[in-house]
Formats: sequence, structure tokens, C-alpha cells
Amino acid sequence: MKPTPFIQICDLEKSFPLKRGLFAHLYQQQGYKNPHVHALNGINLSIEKGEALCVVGETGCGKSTLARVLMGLIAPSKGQIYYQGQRIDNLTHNERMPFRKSMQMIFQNPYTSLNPRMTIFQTLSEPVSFHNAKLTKEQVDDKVAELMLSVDLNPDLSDAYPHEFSGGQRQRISIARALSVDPDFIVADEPLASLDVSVQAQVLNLMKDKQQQHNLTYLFITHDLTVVKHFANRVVVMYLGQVCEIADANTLFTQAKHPYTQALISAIPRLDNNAITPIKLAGEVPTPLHKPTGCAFQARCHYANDRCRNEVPIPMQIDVSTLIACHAVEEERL
Amino acid sequence: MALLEVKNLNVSFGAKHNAVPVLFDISFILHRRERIAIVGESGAGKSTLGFALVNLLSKPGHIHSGTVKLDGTNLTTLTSPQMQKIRGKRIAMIFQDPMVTLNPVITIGKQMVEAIRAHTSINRHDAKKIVLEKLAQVQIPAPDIRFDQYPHELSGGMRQRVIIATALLLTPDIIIADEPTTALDVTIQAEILELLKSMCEENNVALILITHDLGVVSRVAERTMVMYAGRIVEEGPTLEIINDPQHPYTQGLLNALPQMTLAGHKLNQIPGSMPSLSDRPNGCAFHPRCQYAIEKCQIKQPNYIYSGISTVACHVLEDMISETSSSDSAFLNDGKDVL
Amino acid sequence: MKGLYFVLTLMLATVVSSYTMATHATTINTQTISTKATSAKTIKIALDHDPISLDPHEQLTEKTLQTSHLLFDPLLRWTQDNTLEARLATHWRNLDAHTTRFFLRDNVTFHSGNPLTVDDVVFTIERLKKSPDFKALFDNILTVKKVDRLTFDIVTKKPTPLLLNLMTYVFPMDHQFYQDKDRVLKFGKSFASYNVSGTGPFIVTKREQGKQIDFIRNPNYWDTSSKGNIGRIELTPIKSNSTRLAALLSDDVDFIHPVAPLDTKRLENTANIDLITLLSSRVLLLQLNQTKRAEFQDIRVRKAINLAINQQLIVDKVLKGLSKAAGQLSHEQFMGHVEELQPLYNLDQARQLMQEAGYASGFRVSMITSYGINAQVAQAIESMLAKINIQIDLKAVPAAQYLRAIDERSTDLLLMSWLSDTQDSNNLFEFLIACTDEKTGFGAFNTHGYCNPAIDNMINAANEELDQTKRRDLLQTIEKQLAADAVFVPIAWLHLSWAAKRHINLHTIVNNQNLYYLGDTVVSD
Amino acid sequence: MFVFLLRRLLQACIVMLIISLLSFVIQGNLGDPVRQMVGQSVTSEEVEKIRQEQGLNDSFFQQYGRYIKNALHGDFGESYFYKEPAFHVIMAKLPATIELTLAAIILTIVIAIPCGVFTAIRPKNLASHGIMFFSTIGLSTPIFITAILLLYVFSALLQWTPSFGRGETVSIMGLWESGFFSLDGLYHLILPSISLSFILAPLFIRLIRSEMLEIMESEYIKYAKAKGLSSARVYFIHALKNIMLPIITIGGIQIGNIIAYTILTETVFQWPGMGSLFIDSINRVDTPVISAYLMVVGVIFVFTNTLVDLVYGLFNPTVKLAVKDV
Amino acid sequence: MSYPVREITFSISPRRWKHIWAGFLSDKLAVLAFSIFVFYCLIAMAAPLIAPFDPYDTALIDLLNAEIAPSWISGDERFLLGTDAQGRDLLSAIVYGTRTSLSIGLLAVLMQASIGICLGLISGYFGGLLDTLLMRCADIQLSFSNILIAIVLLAAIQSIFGLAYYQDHAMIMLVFILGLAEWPIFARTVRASVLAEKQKEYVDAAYLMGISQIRIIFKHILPNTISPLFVIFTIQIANVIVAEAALSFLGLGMPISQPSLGSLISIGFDYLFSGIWWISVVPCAVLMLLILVINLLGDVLKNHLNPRHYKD
Repeated sequence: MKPTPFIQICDLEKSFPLKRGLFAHLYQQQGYKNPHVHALNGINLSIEKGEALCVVGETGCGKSTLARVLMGLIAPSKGQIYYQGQRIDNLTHNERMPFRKSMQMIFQNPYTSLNPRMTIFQTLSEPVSFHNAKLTKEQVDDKVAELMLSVDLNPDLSDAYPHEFSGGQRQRISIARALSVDPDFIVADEPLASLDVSVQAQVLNLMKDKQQQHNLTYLFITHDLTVVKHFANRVVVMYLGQVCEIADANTLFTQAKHPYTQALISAIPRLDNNAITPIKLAGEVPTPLHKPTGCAFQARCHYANDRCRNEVPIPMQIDVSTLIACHAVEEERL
Repeated sequence: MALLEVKNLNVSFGAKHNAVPVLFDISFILHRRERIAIVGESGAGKSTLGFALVNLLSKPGHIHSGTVKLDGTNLTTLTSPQMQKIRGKRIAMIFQDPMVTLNPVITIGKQMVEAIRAHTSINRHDAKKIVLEKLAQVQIPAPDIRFDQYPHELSGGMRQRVIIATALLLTPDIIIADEPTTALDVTIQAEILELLKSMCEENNVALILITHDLGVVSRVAERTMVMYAGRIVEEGPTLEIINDPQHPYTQGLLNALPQMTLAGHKLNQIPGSMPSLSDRPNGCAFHPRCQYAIEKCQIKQPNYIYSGISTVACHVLEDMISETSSSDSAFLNDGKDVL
Repeated sequence: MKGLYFVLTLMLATVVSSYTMATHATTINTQTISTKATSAKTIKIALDHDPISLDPHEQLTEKTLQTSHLLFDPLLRWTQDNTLEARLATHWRNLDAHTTRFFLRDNVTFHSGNPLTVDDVVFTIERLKKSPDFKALFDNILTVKKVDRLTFDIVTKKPTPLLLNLMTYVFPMDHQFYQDKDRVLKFGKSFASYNVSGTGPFIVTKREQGKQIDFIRNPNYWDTSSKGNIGRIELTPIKSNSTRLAALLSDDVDFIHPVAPLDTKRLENTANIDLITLLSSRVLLLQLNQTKRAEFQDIRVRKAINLAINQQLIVDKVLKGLSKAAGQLSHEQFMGHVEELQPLYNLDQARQLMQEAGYASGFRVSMITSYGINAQVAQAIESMLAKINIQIDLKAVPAAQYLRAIDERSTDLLLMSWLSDTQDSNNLFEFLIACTDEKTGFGAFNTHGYCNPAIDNMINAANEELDQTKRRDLLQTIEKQLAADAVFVPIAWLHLSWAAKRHINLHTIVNNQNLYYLGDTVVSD
Repeated sequence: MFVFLLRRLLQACIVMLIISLLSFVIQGNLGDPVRQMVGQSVTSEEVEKIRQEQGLNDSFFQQYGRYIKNALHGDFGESYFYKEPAFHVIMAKLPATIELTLAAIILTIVIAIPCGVFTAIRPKNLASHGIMFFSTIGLSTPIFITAILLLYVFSALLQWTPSFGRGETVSIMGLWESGFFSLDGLYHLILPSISLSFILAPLFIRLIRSEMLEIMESEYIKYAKAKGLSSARVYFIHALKNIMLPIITIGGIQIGNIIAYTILTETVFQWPGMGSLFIDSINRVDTPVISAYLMVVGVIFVFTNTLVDLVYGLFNPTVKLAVKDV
Repeated sequence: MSYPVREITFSISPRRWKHIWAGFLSDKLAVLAFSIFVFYCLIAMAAPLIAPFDPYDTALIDLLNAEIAPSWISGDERFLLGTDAQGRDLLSAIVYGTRTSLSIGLLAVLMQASIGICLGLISGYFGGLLDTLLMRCADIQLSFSNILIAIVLLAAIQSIFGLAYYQDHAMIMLVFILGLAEWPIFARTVRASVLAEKQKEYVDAAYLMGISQIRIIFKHILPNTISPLFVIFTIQIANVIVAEAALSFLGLGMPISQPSLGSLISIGFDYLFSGIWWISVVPCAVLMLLILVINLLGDVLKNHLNPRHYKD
């Protein structure tokens, strides 16, 4: 019997109706079909305490939806989410309150993730005093100062507004806000995407430090494989709302199995070695609306056969840490 | 003769009395068929440089001094109708975000045909033929269908291909590509870069690639210029710069990349962030973030020197070189001229 | 897609056009008759509104009467100097106190070509007795007896001194033309409101209600002695005073009515434009609601109000000196007019009376007026009464609500004007002074709640009194009594004003009852 | 497409229902229509009789029920004043109003597009400042002031233009009475359409200017310039085509305003259209016409909005109205 | 290996409002417009102190003084701007009329804003069926002009309360009517901003902190939707004043005894051809200047609050 995983995601599905409004509503009640966009298609995943799990994939693969469903920002269409064995996906805003303290999120865009009309002090003190109603004003002040120091920001600047900070500093404030409620688990949704290279390093280092200091568990979403290699313990590769491959970071970069993972890794712009030519994928990138039948990747895959075109591959445990959903791997054509 | 010769180009924003300089003393040479890259973080002024070359700076910006010579013609002194004839025909541009570059209410075909007809007297029918041919060249499936489609009906990668095809329509001398792959997915990015590179080679076009991604640079460009706060801080052959960066900023930039660090280790980081152009520090703009900064750095802009690998603007390096090899001074003095 | 737009546009066009056509069909189109007279002139008239109907019996208003004088002829009509003139009746004589014999003009034909006979007159008077508006006036007529083709007797229930005045309202209608289609309809389309066959000098050629009516001269008009040379009339209603005046000034029309008092000064100095103002017998008065306000039951208060209002100042300033300050209801041409009753103004005395009555510190009352010049007079009254500490909440309302306020007697002070239908004082007394009686319609506009049986008796007596001297005594006694009781505040007899291009010879055609006989008008070149 | 039209139809029904209720609440409460129809010396007995005949003494619900029932049969009641079905009365006046608005819209387009584009591409030019100044003044002048001033100066003082009415109209195939095809008709159209466009043009000049300024900053305009296109092509093809979208949207919303403005303009110039009819009807308490007017305005609103959406679809390739049913 | 951590120097850019204020002061036209507007407001507030007469006190009005020309023409120093046909001091009437017009404008717009903001926030934040319904209503209402809606509402209200009651409370009624007539402008703008703001991650962040939705709406989202509202607020004041003037022009607005600028003009129009020009021209000029100034202020605000001109 395996111990209960820290976070367990089972058969998670999320679809968005294409048409909205009064008419679509009536329409649906009449039994007509309203086409849906399937952003997540049966995701199974577990996250262990203390690890940094990276989710990689291209635009529209559902990785951000996964994060938002996990955090309860949007409700899943199907499936369950367990936090330390407790089911949390069906809770209301208020019922979920106890979990809010332990689960936090860092967002992609440091320019929109901070309220432009609130000073840094207001932004940071709000959750602090909200979750610790007993704290006096001085204690809140201290806590905010402490938080700012912990992300290398001068507490004297707490009365400034977000626009007075640079992108990297804002992202650090975001991290401080997430840390303000002392969470165990942080979802980071592309936190580096809009930062410059030199600043990316600052933020990445800070996150690493905090992981060590607070024994944090990360779900780190990114499209940048070089970051993954540096940061992750385990990697989940997603394509069109499905998991292609789950593997240890080292395993993945040395012996990726799934054709899509291989293509992704080969496409990393490298400084050192220009000998690796990127694997060229066939065809067009499908959108979640026009999803191909069978394996989601078949239309662009060089190894696709008839089975791939008709049958959805089921994830298959290759070894202790590796899981792959691919007919070609299963049939050992690869 | 060099194809494009930029000399002491200075660009400022705003009116005369409170003009803010944004580009300082930019000088470089581009030869035919050469592919060079301009690398820098956001706010370094690399896009401004791209637009300054074709005299398309947006409103408050203007060229303050310096020359941009294309085959000996100074572009900065041309009238706007004269410049119009250069743009698109001799210097084509590719923009960052293909989603917003194409006019959403005009079909792909029309947007391409008009580019031909703006510069030549080719009739509509023949222009369409050329367009279809170029679309096929950039590997767009079913070009005749695409021709009548609107931009929103194409995927991002397709759109960027259309833009590349448009740039190639009149086989220009130079293509300026401003972050052509930033908005694209990794797998598409690689394809587009390959396409851009091969197209330039096939059509004998010189390329100025503007990017922040050193990985992209290494794949495409022969020479690289690193910009910081409106100034070129290092210039030289791409591989050499990547393997042995000379300027502290270039070093920091490269070391900050996760792939240069062992997994699990802390990344090297440059403290702080790039100053905004309106309050550039005195002296070397990088000195507040530079761990090697000496007193001189705060006072005086460094001159360009040749380090043996690349041309660099750094006081510290200058001092180091003059200490170690004072005999080789003739070699160093050459630095400025190279640019 | 494009096809769809076309269909949509076509649909809209069809809907609109079908209705345009439908309304066209409804405009009057009597047989077009070319005018013989070569010197025929066209004149364009702008009035404040157009007649609601072509039926002379549908509404008793000035507009209807004006139109009737164009399309029909009355038995008698008023001249400019307020005497009666024979028209379709050539002469008449009293047979007894109840019966009068009338002789019709021969060789008169209707527009339809039918000859005028007594049958038409009988038909017309019968119809008048059915009309809601005229019923009350003609109630006293018992029957019309046909004597021969051109002679008839009118038999009244009671002796009727004003019978001849009444006959000005009788515009004989072509009974063959209107036969079986003679309903008087207030709401909805009646035959008579759209189709005309009269004896009058003009024929309607086109009528778009609210927009324009065109007339041309009747080529078979009986009155060949008339020198009238107007061949064509275009009548347009223009509601706004300024626009109407602008139309005249910009040569778009030749003749306008009314002219706002304010604009008269400007027109006096305008070359080529004649401004005519005539004093009418329409009286403007302020009624004090005694039923609603106990204060007004005190004669001292009523007197004080009478004294506080400076009629002459109102006339000079607001009415630009064109109207005449009134101290009684009866106009000087009326039998009931009492020369001594002049407007009174004495502020000190008024204040003193208020003090005596115990209202030195005044009180608040409500007041309603209709829009236009009345509202301005009302404002003047407001500030005048403020000087004896009577505060007024003044409200100006549209006509429909104004009339409702009268019916409901819902206001303390009411400013209203009244024009005698019979050119006689008694009509004023009947409607404004007599005790309210739902049945007879007496006192329908008595909003002051003053009810004096003695006066009612005198009103009834005057209605039957054939002796002019006695009748005059009766009417003057009423007028004096009213003044003594200070029942209401007479303000002024209002004036009428017209402006026209000089060549219209405006002064020859208007009278103080706001009637003009365009058939007889000679327009110079 | 079908769904789209169906949706519009539903919307129209809701609008009509609201309007009918509103207009009915007003009905009979504005004043007494009967009192207006009779002369002064009429007994109240007679008045009461007419009222009874007209069903004006019935309860509110009875009257409303009757009204809705008749309305469903296309009968909005008969005008007290015109003695005709109110709907016909309105329809007879509709061409005049449509022509006035059309003339004003054409005038507005002719003025606003060049001025708006010019002020956007030459913002520092003296003429641009002039245009902007006048447009601010125009925007700040209530339309009735403009109308009266124009009337005073050009008709009364200078006598250049006619002062009221529509002038001579020409019947087109017996379908439409038009003032467009006679010199006199056009002559009469000048002042009213100018005063209408005096308030519309500034609005659109400013709209076009701000949209244009925004679009000029966009990537695709920069790109068009980088392709070496002529300025004229960049401004009038690339930019203008894009600003058509917001202009169509705002223009659609302005339809309501134009209808309101016609009320004021028509009142001043005695233009025989729906607007002056409406105000006259309010004063005459001709409630069937008032409610029919509101109904027609409602239909015009739904119709133009639908049209605007269709046109929007034409200009904007990313909007697809024809969502196929699955 | 670690670098010495330096506190990085960065500029504190001037605060938003300071920036707007500075830009505003440098715009001469804006300063002029603002001063005139403030002047109007002062006059409106201090009307009883400034006006030489109380125009509502009918006892002070003497018909004998009717139609006196402005003092520089007539030489009568009692009446600076002359008198109207009733002998009322025109200056006083205009001062009080300005007070009435401005009050109606401000109050009605306040009402529009409060209804519009609340509905817009709710509609934008919660979305769904409620949003659809509210926005349909807004669309429909917006498609009719404010004057048309006001006329209909006026008629409805007059018929419900009776004309007498209406005239006694004309100002409140007009505020109510004009306030109801144009809430959709605010609602739509707020809704659009809310939809845009809702996409921004700070809202999600606040939600994840467990903060209640009401607090998120009012504390987090509302402040970010305010700035476009300033422009609308300003311009709407002008619109409402014009609408009120138009209603009064049609004879449906303020009663004659308590004239607003609009009813003064409406009364004055009858005098246009009569040579007593000041009765109409002066109120017209005062109204036009007021509207012009407010519109100019709206333009200034638009320019300075525009995110394009002020980078976040």
C-alpha cells in the first residue's frame, strides 16, 4: 500500500462551453448540444511532499487550466482532487478556507498579479491580518517587514505602489504575498515568462531558497525546458489536455521516450551545442476545439499508425517514476 | 563596400529641450548575406535601434545625430517618400507578434499583393502569382486557399510564415527581424528560425536579428552585438562571445541561464534590474549592477576596445588589458575602428 | 448575405410605402376645377394649428368657424363693425315671440351641383341639434318649419332675443350629399369630416392633416358681386411663434396668425408687412375658488385681491398695450357693459383689507394656467399678489391637463379666458357665473364656486327678454352685482393680431371674432 | 444566421412589451383627450357620453387587455386628432424623418471622416486645432440653440433658406414622398440637416480621431509602413477599415440620439416628420399616436441594431454570425 | 559563490495623481476651463449671497421693471444684465438657474453613477444570466436617447403622481428621471473594466487568499475601474444639463416659477425676434459656456487618465 500522496488528482476533466448567454442556456436545456472546448482530458497525477513538480507543454495544452482547477479558481467538470487525502474539488469558497492557508499560487504576469491601486503594504498585510485576526497593528507591520526582507526587498518601500517596481521586484512581492500565509504548497504558473533573463535567475533562486527554508512543495508550470531541467524533481509533459509523459527530470532529459517530449527537448535553443537539429514536427498545431481522434499528438507525429489515429493511448507505467501514454512506446516501435 | 554602415547613431525621445537620449553612439557594419544579432534585455533599446534604421521611430523619438548608410546612401537624410521606397523593397521587417502584425480586416493575399504593388508596377494578377509562389516557398500548405483568408484564420506559426514570405516578396537586401519567435511555441520557434535562416541564405539576404534569447542567437547569427541601456557593450563573433564573454554584463547574462548551471545549484544572478532609459546612471550604465565596478565606471562612459575576442566597452577590461599587454597597444587602438 | 440585405431593405420600403399610399388615399380629392379668373392670386397662410375636421359641426372652435366660412356660407354673418349681414338668408321677419320667418337666397348651388333649398337648412339645423358641441346653443330651437322651397320658419321653445346671432352658426350643408352619412363623430373618421359639399367660395383640393390644406376658388360661387380675387390658398399650421414669424419674414408665407405680443414691436417697423391688432371680446379673468379656500369666502380678501392686481400694468407690460384692461366681463360692444366699472388698483387699500380680514401675514394658494401668454400674465399676478403676502404656487400645464383641472375644480386660483359664443354678455354669465348644473351645462366653467340664485334668475330672464332696454338692465345689474361681490378678478379683453404682406390688404378682411372672409378679399398686385 | 435573427425577434418582442406597458401607463393619464376634442360650451353629460363610447371609463386592465389584443392585430388605436389608425399617421410621417436623418448622416460622414482623419494624422497642425475647437463648441451647443440660431440668421435675417416644412415633394413610383428629387425639397432640407449634423459631426470627428490615434500606434500600422506603403494607403485603407468597427458600433447607439434630436429639430423647423408629430401628440394628448410612435421607435431601434450587427459582421471578418447548429 | 547584495537604485516615478495634476497644470486651456468651472460651482453654491435679488421671492418682482436692458445699455444700475418680461433681475435668475442646472446635473449623474457602478460591478463580476439580462436592458435603454426616455418617464411619473405633485418636486423628479435615463453608460463602462480587471491575476490572488467576493469587488476591483468613470462622470454632467435644458425647452422640465438655465432659454426664445435679445442670449451664452467648460474638462481628464499617455 502506497502512502497517501500529498496531492492526488484523479481523472480531472475541464471543458468550457463554446456558446454563452441566455440562448445557449435555453438551448442546452432543450437537449441541444453546445460544443465544448476540452481543456483538460482525464488528468491523473500525484504530487509528493517537498518535491518540485514541473508541468511543461505548449500554449493551449491545459497546463494553466490545471493550475486554476487545482487551486479552485475554476470548478472541474469531472474528477477529484485530494489534499492530504481530503477531497477539496467540491468545496465552496468558505469551506475551502482552511486549505487556503496551505495552498498558494504565484502568477505569470507580475504586472497584473498585483493590484495597481494598493500599496505593497496593503497587498501584503491584507492576507496576514485576514488569516490572523488576532494580530495587533504592530505585529502586522513586523510581519510585513519580515516578509519583504525575506524576498530581498527594502521594507521602507512598503508604501510604494506596484508600478514603482521593476518586473523582478514585483514577482518577488508576489512570492512574498504567497508566503504571507505560510503555505505548504505553491502553484507557480509560468512565473518567469515575462521576466528578463538576468531577473529570471533572481526569482528562480529565491524560489529555490524558499523551498528549502519552508519545506515547500511546488507545482511549477512552464514552457521553458531549460528552467525545468534546473528546477524540477519530476516533470509532467502535457499535450492538448492530456499527459504524455511523467518522468524524473534527469531521466526525461537523457532518455525521453514520448515522441513529443523528444521534439520538445530537441527544440530547446542551446548555446553550447548546435549539432542537435530540432526534430521537425509534421502538420499544424491542432486547437482544443478541433481535436484529432485517437492520440492527441498523432497528426504531428512521425511514428503514428492506424492505431494511433483511432485509439486514445492509456498512460503506462514504464518504471517506478516514468509514465508514458504512447502506442509507439507500448508497441516498442520506438 | 559594406551593405549597411551605421555610424555614431544617437536617438532621443522628446522635444529638443528635454530630450531623453535612448540610443548612444551606435556604430556597426553589416555585409551582404551576413546575419548579425542584436541581443539585450527588454528596455535595452534594441527594438528602437531596429526602427531607427528604417526611420520608423514612433512619435517622440527621432534620430539626433549619426548616419545610417545603405550602399553609401545616408538614410537619415532621406525625405519620407524616398524612405518609403527603401522600406519593404530594400529593407524588410519582421515583427515580434504575428497576432497583431497583420491587419485583421484585410486578407492575407491583399496585404501581400499591396506590398508588391507599392514598389513595382506589376499588375494584380502577376503579383498574385508571386505571392502564391512565396507562400509555397515558406511551406504554407494550400497557398491559394490561404490567399483569401483573414489573419485570424491562421495559426501563429502560419502567420509568422506569411510575414516572412511578405518580407521576401521583393527580395530585399536586408531583413530586420524583431524578436520573430518570442510569441511562438518552442517547437514552432525552432522551425521558424530554421526557415528564416535558410530563406536568407537562399535569397542572399542579410539579416539583423533582434532578440533577447542567446539560444536563438547561437543558432542563427554569425556576429552578435550585446546591448545594455541603449549602448552596445560588446560586439563580436557569436560563438566566441558565447564561449568566452568579455563584458561583465554579457558574462552575467550567460551565467544566469539555467543551462549554464548544474541542476539543483543556485543560478548566477545579476542583482537589480536594467535602469529605465529616462534615468540612466552616469558613466558606464552597468556600473550599479557590476561586481567589478571601479570608481572610473561611475564617471566616464568607457570607450570600445578590442579584447582579442570581441570589441567591448568596459573600463575594467581596458585597465586589465593595458596592464597585461601594454606593448600591444596598437592592437587595442584598433578597437574603435572595427565597429 | 448581400441578398438578405436587399430583402430587408425591400421589406422596409414596402411597409413604409404601403402606408404612405394608404394615407394618400385618405386625403381629400374633390373634383379638380380649374379657376377661370386670370387675375387669381395664391396666398399662403400660417396659423398656429389647422382645423381638426372639415365637418362644421364637429367642434365649436374658431378654427372650425374660419374653415366653415371658406367652404360654406352661413345664413348671416358678422361684419367687421360687428353688425349682422345677410348671406344665404336674404331677409327675415318675426312672426311672433316664438317664430321667425327666413327667406333663402335663390340660385345658390353646392359644390356638388345640387341647388340650395330649405331642406338643406332643415337638415343642417337638425344636425346641429345632434352635435355635442352645438347642442347647447341650439337647444332652444323647437323646430324648423318648411314654408316653401326658399322659405322656412324657426320655432323656439322660449322667446329668443339672440336668434339672429345663432343663425351665424348655421352653414347649410348639402343634404343630398351628406344623406345617411351625416354622423357627427368626435373620434374616428366620419364622412363629413373628410368630404365637403358647401356653398362656400373655396373648395378643398388637398388636405394632409397637421401639414397643409390647399383650397382653390369655387368657380360657381353664387356671390358674383364679390370682388375677391384669391384663386388658391395654402394653409399650413406652424405651432411655434418664432417659426411662424420667421416664415413670414423669410417670405415663405403671406399671412400669419397669431402674432405673439412680444413680436409686434418688431413687425411694426418692418417694411412691406402689415400688422393688424384688434381688440376682441375674449375676456381674461382670474377665478378665486371659494369652495376650496375659506379665505376667498371673505369678501374683503376678494376685494383686496382685486385691488392688488394692476390690470393696466399687465396690459402695458405683458400684453404690450394691445389688449384692454378690464373691470368687468362684458366687452364694451356687449349689452351688459357698464361704463363705470373700471379696473381698480390700490395696493395700500388692498393691504388694509387683508389686515381687516385677519390675513395680514397672507397665505399660500395654488394656481394653474395654460401655456403661452396666459402663463406670463399669471406670473405677473403672482408677483402682484405677493405684495399682499399671498404666495402662489404657480403651475403652467398643457391644455389637456388645464381643462381637466377646470373640470375637477382642483386649483385655488385659475386664470382663464372666455369668448362669448353669441357676442352677448349672457353667454359669459351662463358658463362662468351661473351655479353649476350638470344637466343644462350652466356654470360649467364656474370654478370660483360662487352661486347666487338671484343672478341665475336674472340670467334666465335675460335669455327670454325680447325688450332690448329691459334686457340691457338685467345684464348690467348682473355685472354690477358681480363687481360688488368681487367674485372674480377681470384682467383684460384680449386682442387678436395678424401680420401679412402688405398686398394682402389684411385690414379689409379680419374682424374681432377672429373670422376672415377670404372669399371677398381683394389682393393687390 | 437564423438563430441570430430569432434572437433579435425575441429581443424586439421584449422591447415592445416594455414599451407597450409604459405607453399604456401614460395613456389616459396625460390629460383628458375628450376635453380637447370638444368646444368650450359642452355639457359634462355629453363629455361623459363620449368618454363612455370610447371605453375610457373602463378599468386599467380592461383597457390594457383591449390594447394588447388590438396591437396583436396590428391595430394601435386610432388617433384622436387625425381620425386615422395611429400607425398610419406615423408611417405617413416616417419618410420625412428618414430623409432628414439620412441627409444629416450623409452630411456628417462627409464632414467627419476627413476632419477626423486629418486631426489624427496632423495633431499639431493649426487646422487640426481649429477643427477640434469647433467640434468641442459644436458638442457643447444644445441642438435647439443651434437650430434656432440657424433659423434666425439664415431664414429671418438673410432670407437665404426656407424657414419651415419640407417644401415640394416628389412621389417616387407612388411609394414614397421624397424631398430629395426636387430643388425646393433639397432647399428646405439644408437647415434642418445642418443643425442635426452640427451635433453629430463633432461626435464622430472626435470618435474617429481618438480611434485613429489609437490605431496609428498599433503594430499592423507600423508594419504597413515598414512595407513601404504610401501614407494615403496606410491611413485610408489600413487604418480607416479598422476604425469602421467602433464607428459602426457607436453609430448604432447614436440612432437613438438621432431620433431624439429629430424631435427638437423638427419642432423648431416645423418639419412634418415623426418627431414633431410626437411632441404635438403629447400636447394634444393623442395617446394612441404617442404609443404607436414609441412602438415604431422601438422597431427602428431593433431593426437598425440588427443592421448594425450585420454590417459589423461584414467589416469584421472575425465575427461570424452564421454559427451553424450542431 | 555569492555576490554582495546591493540595494538596487531605482527611481520612484511620481505618483499617479501628482502626475495627472502636473500634466493638468501645464495645459493652459485645462486650467482656464477648470477655473471657469470652479467659478460656476462657487456661484451656484453661493447663489443666495451673490444674487442681488431672490428670483423666487415674487414680492421683489415688479412688473414696472419689466424688460430693462442690461445696465451698459439702459444705464439702470440695479439690474446688471437687465430684467425679463416679468421684471425679474436676469442676473439673479441666471445665478439661481445655474444653481438649479448644476445641481440637477451633479445629482442626476451621481444617481446614474451609483446605479450604473453597482449594476456594472455585479453584472461584470458574477456574469451569467443576470449579466445577460442586465446588459440587454442596458442595451435597449441605451439605444433610446436619454431625452426620449426622460420624456416617457416624465409622462409616466406625472401620470402616477399627478402634475401638481410633480411640479412641487420638479427638481427631485428631474434628478430621478435623468438619473434613471442613463445609468447604462456607467454600467457598461464599469462592466467592461470589471471584465478586464477580472482577467487580471490580482483578483485571483485575492480570491485565493480567501477574501470575500464583496470585498474583492469593492476593495480590489472598483478602485481600478474608477478612472474611465471620471471622464464619463464629467461629460455626463454636461449631457444631463443639456437634456434638462432640452426638456425645459419642450416645456417638460422645470416649472416657470423655478427656472433652470434651460427654462430661461426656453422662455427667452419667444423674445428672440422682439428685440429684447438679452432675455434669451445671456442664458444661452451662460449655458453654452458651462457645457463647453465641462466638455473641455472631460477632454483633459480623458487625455491625462488615458493609459496610453500614462504607462502603468
